[in-house]
Amino acid sequence: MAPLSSYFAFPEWLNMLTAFLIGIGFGFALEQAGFSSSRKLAGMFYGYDTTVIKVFFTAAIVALIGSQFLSYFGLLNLNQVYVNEFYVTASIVGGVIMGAGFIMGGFCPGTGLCAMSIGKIDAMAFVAGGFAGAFLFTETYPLIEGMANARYKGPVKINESLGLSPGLFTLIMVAAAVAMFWIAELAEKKFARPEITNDLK
Amino acid sequence: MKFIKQYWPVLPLFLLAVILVLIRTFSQKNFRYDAVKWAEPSAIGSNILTEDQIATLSGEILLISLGNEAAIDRQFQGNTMNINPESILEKTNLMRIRKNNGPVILYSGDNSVSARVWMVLSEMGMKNIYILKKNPA
Amino acid sequence: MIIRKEFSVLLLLLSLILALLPLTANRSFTAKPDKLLSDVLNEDASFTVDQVAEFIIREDNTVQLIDLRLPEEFRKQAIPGAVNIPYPEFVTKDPEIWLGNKNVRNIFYSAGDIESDYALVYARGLGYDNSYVMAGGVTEWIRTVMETKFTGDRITARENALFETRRRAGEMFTELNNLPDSLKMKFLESKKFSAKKLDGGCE
Amino acid sequence: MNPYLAGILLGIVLLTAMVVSGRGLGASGGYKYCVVSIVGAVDPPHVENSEYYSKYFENGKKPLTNWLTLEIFGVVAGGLISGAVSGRLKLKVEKSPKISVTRRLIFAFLGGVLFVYGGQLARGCTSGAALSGMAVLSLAGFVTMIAIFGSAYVFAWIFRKNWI
Repeated sequence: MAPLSSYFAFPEWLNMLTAFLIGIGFGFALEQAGFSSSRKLAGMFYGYDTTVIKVFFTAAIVALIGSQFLSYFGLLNLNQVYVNEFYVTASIVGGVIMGAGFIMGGFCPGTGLCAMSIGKIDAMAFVAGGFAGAFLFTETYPLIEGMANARYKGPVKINESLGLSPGLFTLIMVAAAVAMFWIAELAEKKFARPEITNDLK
Repeated sequence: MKFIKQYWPVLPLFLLAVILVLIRTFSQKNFRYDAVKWAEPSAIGSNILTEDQIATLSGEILLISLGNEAAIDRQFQGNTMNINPESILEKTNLMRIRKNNGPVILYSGDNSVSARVWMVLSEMGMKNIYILKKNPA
Repeated sequence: MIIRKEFSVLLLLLSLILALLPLTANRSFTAKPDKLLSDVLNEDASFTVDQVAEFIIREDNTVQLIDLRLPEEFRKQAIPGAVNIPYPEFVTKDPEIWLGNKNVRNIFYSAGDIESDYALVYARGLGYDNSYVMAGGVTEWIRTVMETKFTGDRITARENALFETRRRAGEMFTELNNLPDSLKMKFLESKKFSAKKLDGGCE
Repeated sequence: MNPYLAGILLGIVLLTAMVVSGRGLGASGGYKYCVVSIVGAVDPPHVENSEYYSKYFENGKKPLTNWLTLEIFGVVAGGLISGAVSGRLKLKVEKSPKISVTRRLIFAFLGGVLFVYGGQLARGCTSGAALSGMAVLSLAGFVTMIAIFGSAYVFAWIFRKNWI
């Protein structure tokens, strides 16, 4: 049955409409999680607010568990769901650059848009920077093309490369996340900064 | 008890998931999970028998003639049934096939019908089903 | 109100179920068994070799012939316009690559019957209702299209048209299979499917 | 909102994207499509001569009517709705009291440049690669996630003053 867009051969306009609606849901969920505040996001790296870890892993796990159940019930064809392609060098180098961007800007591209929409001026600067970054990337792409395409591994799944069944890997990941939630709550107590967190409420 | 008291909101959701999974896994009326696995004998050809190979099978053999031709070899030792291919999924027929303790052999005047019926039954999770291949005339 | 401990226990329990399941990304049949059975036993699911011969000489592009035999057999004798997907490969991969285009009718054939019939049920079970078989396979094709000669002297217009179709389809078949190996390979390769690229990520 | 509840909501949105469109969420790609279409409108010859730009226009494609572009427009709308519902609509610069507004804005801008640049290099940012990738068990998603959060923890020491 699903993915619906390929099963029912969605016309272009319907694809665009669903993209917009999914975007609304995405923006709504991010804003409700409190991700429209850069100090809340940055709190994760100093331990005083670990909302990011909680929301991020909860979301990934809910989607992961949900998609696997749907696949087992024959409602979702996982072969037709996109799996990110693995370019080893680009993933690591890109990830490190993003890490620096995260701590400097205090947003990620999705949360930046969200914060901009509720009137955060620093988020507007971040989004403007994002456009500049995208422009810089398209202009410098010929220079970094070699690195961007180096060590291509294809759409590898982590459980396959470890030789585990998807269900077993999910269990391990959930166990790790549960431990992380627990540590996160301890950290929030240990590194508490009431002067900041009270400000954010 | 204390555990149940604390975690009661979790239990209904968990039980619902367990029940749905059990229904999906053991449903007799529907196709089973993983089409590739159930089609595998057809890919390696292990589901096809010639007349000579029948003698080597062990267990209670059930030979099903699909269609009206009484084309069953008189010398055949074992149970035989004549089922119209359209009605093979009727409850009584399915029960008979599932209960048979040994190989079930499909035979039709035309290999085509047995092959199609084989794939349907196999995807419903029935193992030990074979096609008797008609020798070319 | 969701509290960490309860939520953690729920996630752990649910993923425990998943860990016990034999999960693969493979699909399951989506059709209802009795509907599928009556569909595939229906005459409409089969084309005769003469109908297929018609499609070939008309170069009908709403029809895709799929040859389920092994590559060696396909290279030796292929029906014009067919693509080769060996049956064992057909049932172990996601058929979306081959059958994803809903605007064409896919007609399976094999050496005799059997494999094409499996493929018909398999494809229809997964929801590709645009799947059919060529009854009798290559054996029937050769027997009917290639080898039947008209004998006798009374001939109706309909018979005449039928024999004309067979003759022309037969000529195309002979022409293709008499090509030098390299040229023939080139022709057959040009009709191969390339894996559909999924859309996604941030590129 | 309770973070776990918000996480479930976000997870359901992600699952919906997988079920409806067969893909995960993304954000940095949307920035690029916007930029590409602006450049395409402003300087068409440049686009034609560049191998990288031209692939977004081949076969009459329009980068503005792309799944990711529409999705990020939706994100802005969704954030606005949520902000209005929760009464958080307010123009302000959020920063640590220890730094000036200018410094915060400069850092935000630089952060944006780096984030989207890295995101395009890694073919996905926190949403496109890390979140969506982890939900489909993609190895690339896990590696990117570790690289982002790992390096951010290291850099956090350097930029300590900006936040606390």
